[in-house]
Amino acid sequence: MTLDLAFDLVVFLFLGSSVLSLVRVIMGPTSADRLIGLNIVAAQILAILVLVAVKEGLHVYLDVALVYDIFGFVGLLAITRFFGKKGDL
Amino acid sequence: MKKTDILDVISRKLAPFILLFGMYLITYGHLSPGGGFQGGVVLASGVVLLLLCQGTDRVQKLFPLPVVNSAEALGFLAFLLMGFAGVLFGGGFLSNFLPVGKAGEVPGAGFILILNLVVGLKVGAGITLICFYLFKE
Amino acid sequence: MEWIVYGFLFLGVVFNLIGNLGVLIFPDVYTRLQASSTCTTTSVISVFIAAMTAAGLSAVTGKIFVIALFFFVSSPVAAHIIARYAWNKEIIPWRRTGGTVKTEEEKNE
Amino acid sequence: MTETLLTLHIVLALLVLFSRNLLTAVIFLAVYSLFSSLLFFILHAPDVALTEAAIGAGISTFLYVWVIRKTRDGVAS
Amino acid sequence: MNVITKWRFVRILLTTGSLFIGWILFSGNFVPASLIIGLCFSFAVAVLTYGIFIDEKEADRKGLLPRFHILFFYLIYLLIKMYLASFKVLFNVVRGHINPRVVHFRTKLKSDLARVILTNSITLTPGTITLSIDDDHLVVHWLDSKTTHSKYAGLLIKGTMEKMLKRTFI
Repeated sequence: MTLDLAFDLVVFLFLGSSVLSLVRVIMGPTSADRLIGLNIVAAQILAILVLVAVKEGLHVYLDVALVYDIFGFVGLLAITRFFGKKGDL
Repeated sequence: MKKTDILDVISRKLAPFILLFGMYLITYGHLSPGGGFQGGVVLASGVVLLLLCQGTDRVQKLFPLPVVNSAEALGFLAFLLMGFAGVLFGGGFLSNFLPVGKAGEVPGAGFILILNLVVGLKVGAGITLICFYLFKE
Repeated sequence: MEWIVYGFLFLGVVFNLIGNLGVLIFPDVYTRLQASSTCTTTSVISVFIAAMTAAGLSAVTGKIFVIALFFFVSSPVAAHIIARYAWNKEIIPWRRTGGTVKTEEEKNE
Repeated sequence: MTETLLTLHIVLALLVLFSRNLLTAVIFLAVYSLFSSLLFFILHAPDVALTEAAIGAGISTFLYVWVIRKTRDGVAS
Repeated sequence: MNVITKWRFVRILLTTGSLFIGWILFSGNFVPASLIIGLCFSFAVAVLTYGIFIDEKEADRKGLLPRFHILFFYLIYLLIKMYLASFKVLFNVVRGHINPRVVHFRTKLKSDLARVILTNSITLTPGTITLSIDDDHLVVHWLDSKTTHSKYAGLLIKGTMEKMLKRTFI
């Protein structure tokens, strides 16, 4: 079992589990549940990006992962900021 | 004693690094993924993070509205000037007239680096302006 | 050295699956958030450690370190802002003995 | 892997179209653009993936959410 | 030279230094041209944002810079504790036995940064999430709670972390 094969396997498992966590996004009763699903999907895809970049050996691809991290955070913050109570948060 | 707010402290410590990362994306645009447009958007996202966490007043003090407005106009003007300088010195619109160095180095790109900087200024100021006007309500 | 990579990858996959399972089966927002924040953060951090070990000491390691640092800061803050969003919407936490009371938003959907 | 992602795109786009609540639609759109960015990354187009992550997940979410809140305030109250 | 001006220079210098370390980590090489460009950009960003990176009121605080060796040990301690906590939550998920409660307690830390690090550590470690923080009063949601008494709950949750943070940030 080589390292590349293990990385491929982990990438597939993470993709499958991110599809699994889409279930929570689709059927979550409140909007907070959907935000939890969004957060989890963002984290798993971040892990996939890093694994693919290390497997290909291209360190310039890692910029994409950092931008991805920043914008997942900012988008989540915008949603909670605008739909929370006025004044606080 | 003033109230402790997590988002306030986190945005204060994180926003300068996001701005610097936008600068990095603009500067290394010709060597790695990124460039003027993407770097400009990251710059704007740093300002948006501050805007969401600290309120309009403190951010307007740091980045005053007239300054951002004129920076956006200045970016457009500079882009046009660069293009016509290409017509004057080299072949056509936006053609390179600066000396080109070795491939794979930062200042070796000649024209592209300055063009990326101008585009980054323009895009960052533009998106920041959109968010300012929207957030003012 | 390779066995460290395999071990951390295995830990990452196990935590990820259990975290997803927890998000699916737990009864209310706060408990789901517990499972998601703790297990998913640990799984992603273990994947980062595995990737850093596999890449060796180079520019790649530094950049993954930056990404891991940013994730280490931003993930608990994201969990906290979701929790505060739910807390401000007055969603009542689930208790072991009593049932939950339905909130306005839950009734609407 | 590409086929899985393309199927997910279709499913998520249909969900965005047919969801009744506007906030739910925005969250689906954010998830859609995250998966779209992953697709571009796997097809070796990091520039496009960068733009998609920046514009789709960050700025356009901001704009949509702002507009929805503004209209809801105007109509409901 | 006025003392306020001096403090402003110190702040700009500190911000430039920490941003320049960030630039080296971003770019990942030591080519002189890149370093010079990075220094210029970090100085420009520092001049723009020194007022929010280090607040003006933090001048009277002795522990402006944390003690880095204790902070390093704290990070390692947090990482180990995070893994143990994840195993705990894992068994909770598998067995399906949970007992969630909301507890309140107070913290003794004074500095803003130390409080934020404490809340983030609480969110990361065993099944606890900070719901809201109001000055020194924390509201924590606790999966699988053992007690509802506020002082014992505080001792069980904060534990060693508060002591180490108190030594780090004075």
